[in-house]
Amino acid sequence: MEGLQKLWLETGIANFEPGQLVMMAVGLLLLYLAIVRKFEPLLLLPIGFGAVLANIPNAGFTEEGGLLYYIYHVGIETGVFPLLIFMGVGALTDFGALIANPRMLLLGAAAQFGIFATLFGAILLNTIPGFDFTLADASAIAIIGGADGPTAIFLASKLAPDLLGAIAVAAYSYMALVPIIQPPIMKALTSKEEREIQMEQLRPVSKREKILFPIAVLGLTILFLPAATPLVGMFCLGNLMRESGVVDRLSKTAQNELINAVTIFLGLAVGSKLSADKFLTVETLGILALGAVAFAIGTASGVLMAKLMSRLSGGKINPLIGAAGVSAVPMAARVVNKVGLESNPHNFLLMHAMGPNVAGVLGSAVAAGVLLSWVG
Amino acid sequence: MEGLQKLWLETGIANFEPGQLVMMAVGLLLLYLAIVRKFEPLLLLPIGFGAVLANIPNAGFTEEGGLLYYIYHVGIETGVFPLLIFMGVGALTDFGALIANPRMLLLGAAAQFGIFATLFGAILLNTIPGFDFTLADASAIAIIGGADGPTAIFLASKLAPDLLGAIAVAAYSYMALVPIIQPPIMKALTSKEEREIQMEQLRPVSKREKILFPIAVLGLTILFLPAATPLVGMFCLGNLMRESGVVDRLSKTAQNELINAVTIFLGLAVGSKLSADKFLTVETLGILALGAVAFAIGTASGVLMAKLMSRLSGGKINPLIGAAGVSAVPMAARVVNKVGLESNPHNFLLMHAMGPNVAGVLGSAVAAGVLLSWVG
Amino acid sequence: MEGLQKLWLETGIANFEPGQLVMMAVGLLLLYLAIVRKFEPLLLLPIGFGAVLANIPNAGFTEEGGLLYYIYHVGIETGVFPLLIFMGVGALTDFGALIANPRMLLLGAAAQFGIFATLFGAILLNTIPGFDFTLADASAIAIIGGADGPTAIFLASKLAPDLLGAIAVAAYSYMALVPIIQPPIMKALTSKEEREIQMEQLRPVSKREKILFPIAVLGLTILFLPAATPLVGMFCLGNLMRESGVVDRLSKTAQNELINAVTIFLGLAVGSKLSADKFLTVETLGILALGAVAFAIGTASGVLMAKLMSRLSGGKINPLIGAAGVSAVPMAARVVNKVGLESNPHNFLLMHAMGPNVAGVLGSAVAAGVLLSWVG
Amino acid sequence: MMDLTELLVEAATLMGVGMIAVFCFLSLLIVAVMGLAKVAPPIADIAEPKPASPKSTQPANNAAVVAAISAAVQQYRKAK
Amino acid sequence: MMDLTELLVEAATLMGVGMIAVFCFLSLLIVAVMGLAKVAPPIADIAEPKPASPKSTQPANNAAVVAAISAAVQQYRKAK
Amino acid sequence: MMDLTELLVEAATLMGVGMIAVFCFLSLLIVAVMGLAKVAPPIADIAEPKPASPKSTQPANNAAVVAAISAAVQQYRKAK
Ligand code: NA
Ligand code: NA
Ligand code: NA
Repeated sequence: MEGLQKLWLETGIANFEPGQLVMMAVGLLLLYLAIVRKFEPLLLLPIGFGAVLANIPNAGFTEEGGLLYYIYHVGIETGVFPLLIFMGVGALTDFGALIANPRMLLLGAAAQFGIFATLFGAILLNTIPGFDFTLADASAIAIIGGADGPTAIFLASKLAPDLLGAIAVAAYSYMALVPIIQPPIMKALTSKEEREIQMEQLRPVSKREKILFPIAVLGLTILFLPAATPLVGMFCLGNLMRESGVVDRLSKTAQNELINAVTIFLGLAVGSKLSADKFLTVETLGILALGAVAFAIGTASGVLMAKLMSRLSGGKINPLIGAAGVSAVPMAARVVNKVGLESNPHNFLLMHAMGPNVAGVLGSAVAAGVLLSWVG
Repeated sequence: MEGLQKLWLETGIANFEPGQLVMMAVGLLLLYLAIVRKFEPLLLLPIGFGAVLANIPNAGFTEEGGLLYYIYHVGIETGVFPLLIFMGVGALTDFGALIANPRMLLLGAAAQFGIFATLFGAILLNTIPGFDFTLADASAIAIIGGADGPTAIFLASKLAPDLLGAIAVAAYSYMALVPIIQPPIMKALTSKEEREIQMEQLRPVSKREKILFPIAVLGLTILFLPAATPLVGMFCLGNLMRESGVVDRLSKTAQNELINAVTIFLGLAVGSKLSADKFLTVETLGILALGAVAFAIGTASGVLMAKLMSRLSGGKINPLIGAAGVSAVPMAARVVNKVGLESNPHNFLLMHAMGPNVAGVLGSAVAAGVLLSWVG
Repeated sequence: MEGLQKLWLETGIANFEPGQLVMMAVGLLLLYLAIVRKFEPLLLLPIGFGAVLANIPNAGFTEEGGLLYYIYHVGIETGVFPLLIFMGVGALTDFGALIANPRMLLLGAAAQFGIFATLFGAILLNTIPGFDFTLADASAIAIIGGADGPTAIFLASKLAPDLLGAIAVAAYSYMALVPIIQPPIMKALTSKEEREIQMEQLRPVSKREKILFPIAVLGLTILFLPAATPLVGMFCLGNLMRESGVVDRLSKTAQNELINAVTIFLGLAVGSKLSADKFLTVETLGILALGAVAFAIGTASGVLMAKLMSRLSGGKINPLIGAAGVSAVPMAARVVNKVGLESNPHNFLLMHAMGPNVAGVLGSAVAAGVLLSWVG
Repeated sequence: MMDLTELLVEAATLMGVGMIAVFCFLSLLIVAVMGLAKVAPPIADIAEPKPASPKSTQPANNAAVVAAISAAVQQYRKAK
Repeated sequence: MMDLTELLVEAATLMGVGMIAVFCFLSLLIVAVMGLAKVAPPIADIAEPKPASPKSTQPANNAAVVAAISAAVQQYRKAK
Repeated sequence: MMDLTELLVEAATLMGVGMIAVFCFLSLLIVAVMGLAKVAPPIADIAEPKPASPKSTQPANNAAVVAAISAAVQQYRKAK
């Protein structure tokens, strides 16, 4: 009996702290969202599972020698994992629609107002007792408005590692909620006539333009914003491997096995940051609130910019596509398409929304570079 | 000529120690077993090759700066490689047969008696001069009876790294020998009538049960045996990725490229532990003997438990399937099927044996958790 | 405005050093060669991109904490990446042609004269003011003549890490230039009659020979040249996985995803060594010149050896195949085939040239072992 | 360290405790799995997911999935 | 550290500067992409690459590519 | 360090020794490969393995292989 008691003292039941139970519930909630609701399952499933593992008493996953400890230190603290994901996303991205209509980049720029307004909002929250965000914290939180997971994780790992878990969870959750958050804002800011505007078919884009595009993007980033080159550089490397057509072996691996393996590890490592003492704080509530605001502002500023461009172009641009400027590829573009079809069943905006959509990825990487070079 | 002499002094011929030659022969034997006899080639080929490389004089594979040194320290000492393999095996395992007939878990439990009896046996060996196993050593040796490679390597790397090479080699060798070791024991403990028992077809299992199963397993492990959560947790992560159906990309990578790459490295690193001073000892002989005993006892206790269950159920269970409880998936289940067919050419037990077979994997992970939380 | 100025001070424009601009141009040149000219794109694309990234001011790619810093230290400094590539190349190589006609190994031996003559040449360069190559430097440079990328990178990382960038770039560039460098030398050293010699069809090779071949190669290397066992050993492991037929899963991963992922990282890490202070030196000019000489001498000595063998065999050997002894698989064999067809449109030498071609890989690994055991 | 008798006693204890723990644990799991069978209506669930999965298994909230599919299609076409 | 007012001022500055920087940057990129369209003759280029690619995408200057193809062919044959 | 003459002498020595070593090594390998040809009966072996391989190449003594195949089959069916 003494022996069984010895084992009993090691059980989870005998060692649970309340915070761990709550965080496990959070982890299970994320698993539920991923599996049943199909919210960004590629990330939320490993994050949720990582959160469960990290909060097991006496298991030591996040202590030195534990699996999640190693994965976090090797992949997140160094920034390597988000950069490899970015390389893979670059290899998966087709910039054709944006090259055919480069003005769409302005929509990707406008939507970043969600980031910078949220930064101001995060500092403003400091007026409420209990909040004490530094400028670095505020920057890391604001990037949620960029609607781009690896960018958010990369920036948070550099500027506010303690907030990483909450920021990553908020970023992926809101990205999954795009179909719910965006449509009311889109409809409130546009008239029915505007939503019915049909756009001209995009011109075909040559292979040479597609090859030169990532080089041009990287060149400008080098000249004007070196702080963004880790993100933009790896993204452009992936895209160049894809478009050059001479290294299909490498491009295929970057798009598949490499990004898949890194996604598993990245998710687990992010989940390992969901510990009670870091997550069950009033800051997390603030982050969740700010994240929602960031998304809403980004969507609104994208749509408003598209309205302006629509007017200036004499009504050739459907202002709905501005909403795709937040990135959240390709969900935001699909939402645009869906809202467009509701107004006019023959109006397929998907291809037109892909331009601002991928522009939003570049826009938030540029915004991340600005924040890094200002704060970092 | 002086120059050639300088080179000569660096040759293997001029520097071989007898122990290295013997260990190379062991490595070549493992390669022979893997390639010609097809004994667990996925592991024994890299282990055998690693043993050859590790024993080359003046090559420095296992010294600081050498390839095998790095692989061992990064992957085995940290426990990362066996855990990744376990994730992959989880993603490869279908628990349908076990969920349809959960009583089979009792067979997976009974077969673990092989582990605990061997632990006692290992301590008993200390009565013979030359043996001096600690409780940690004995635990690491006993886990061979679990018939599960990654579990054995994980436990040995934590409890008895010096014995890792011998334990891993014994574990995989005996797993390969299952078709030779098990049938006589199975026949000795069952009557012809028992072996002829036909079992009812298994009910179909819903997707929801398959998704909830890994979560339930992990939940119980968290509550009662946190020390087993590294192994069980990664196994359940892999299985959840498989069954959830929402992350097929990740599941596919975990089942293929990731587990393959890690298998190569794991095998090489285990092989690098086959050095003369660690392997050419009387302890190794003891480990090999104990490993055989562990397998035999595990098989016997599984069959006896199945006999008991057969009686209690009024003859609805064929006691042969108890032998599959040792794990050694899927070899043990196939052996059950084969022995069953010998008694009754229409009696296909394969599906029925898959339940105890995967139960054995869980059983030995649980046993490993008990050992870790007692000894570790 | 003050804020914009703060950002301006961080731009690349405000921080560029002239050397960085030149090195970026070098990187872009490599990208051009890879993408437009299709010169060894699998390596030159990542190397060129790495060179661009490494020379961005204020981006910190190669400083502690930067992506390229980590990749270099983890993969190149340890020697792990070139060895994994070698394992993959081993898994991709079919030694059938060589086993059918083992005399071809002499051509692989003769072509290594390019290496040792260049070593002497590199030391001779020290007579020119500005050059000060040590024997280790000279050895690392000379291996360019081996026409084998991973071997060159492995040796340079051990013997002359400062010269690694220039050596790797020279090695891959000249390998890509094989179709331009070799034909004039081949034609100058052979008569039209010799080039028209048709060779007998090769005998079929049994599976058992193919399995035993890598074991025999490793065995001889262990006995006579342990310093070459890291390279030769990993190569033979890959080849054994391929030919054994019992670990197709592992072999497939080694040939595809693993070698692809490592190639991306290896290329980036090599590119990160293309910094102005290391590359824009008179030594680099010397390395480029010596590399060209090494290739030319290797080609010539291969052809001359083949001429000798042709005479001794009574005209059964076409001396052109000697040129394939430099390795540069399979480019050199194709060049042989093309030059052969120019003399005799029915003379297909491709299969016959594959023997010396893969022999050249072994030959330069052996030469690397000699250099390592002499100098290292 | 310990002398042999103590070790043997501890090993015997561990043998007993270990087997009890393993049986208890797996028995609890039997109960849990039986519970699962009640939670999940087996047949409806089996019939249902098949048609749904092509559309919904991969909700593709991010670029990777869509792009992966299009890339695969392209490669497939090239391969033909 | 800083007091709140200072922080707010800095955040407001960063808001302005950041948006200006993002717009300037992406505007420059618009100019650059428009430049690309002039450098590259769109239609000829689109028609051309398809037939060329099977031969030239993978120049296979090293063993890997050729061997990979032959290995794939072998596996394909085995698989049949 | 060393002066140039010494270095040149050493380089020349290494040139000679290295080429001798390379030739000796590869000559030994020729002998070894010729020995292999005698050990292995070429033709029987070539004819034999093909039919055997589907069954025996992957003996699948562990779960991975069987499960991988069933998983692949499932994916293939889903993909159809
Ligand atoms: Na964005
Ligand atoms: Na077991
Ligand atoms: Na060579």
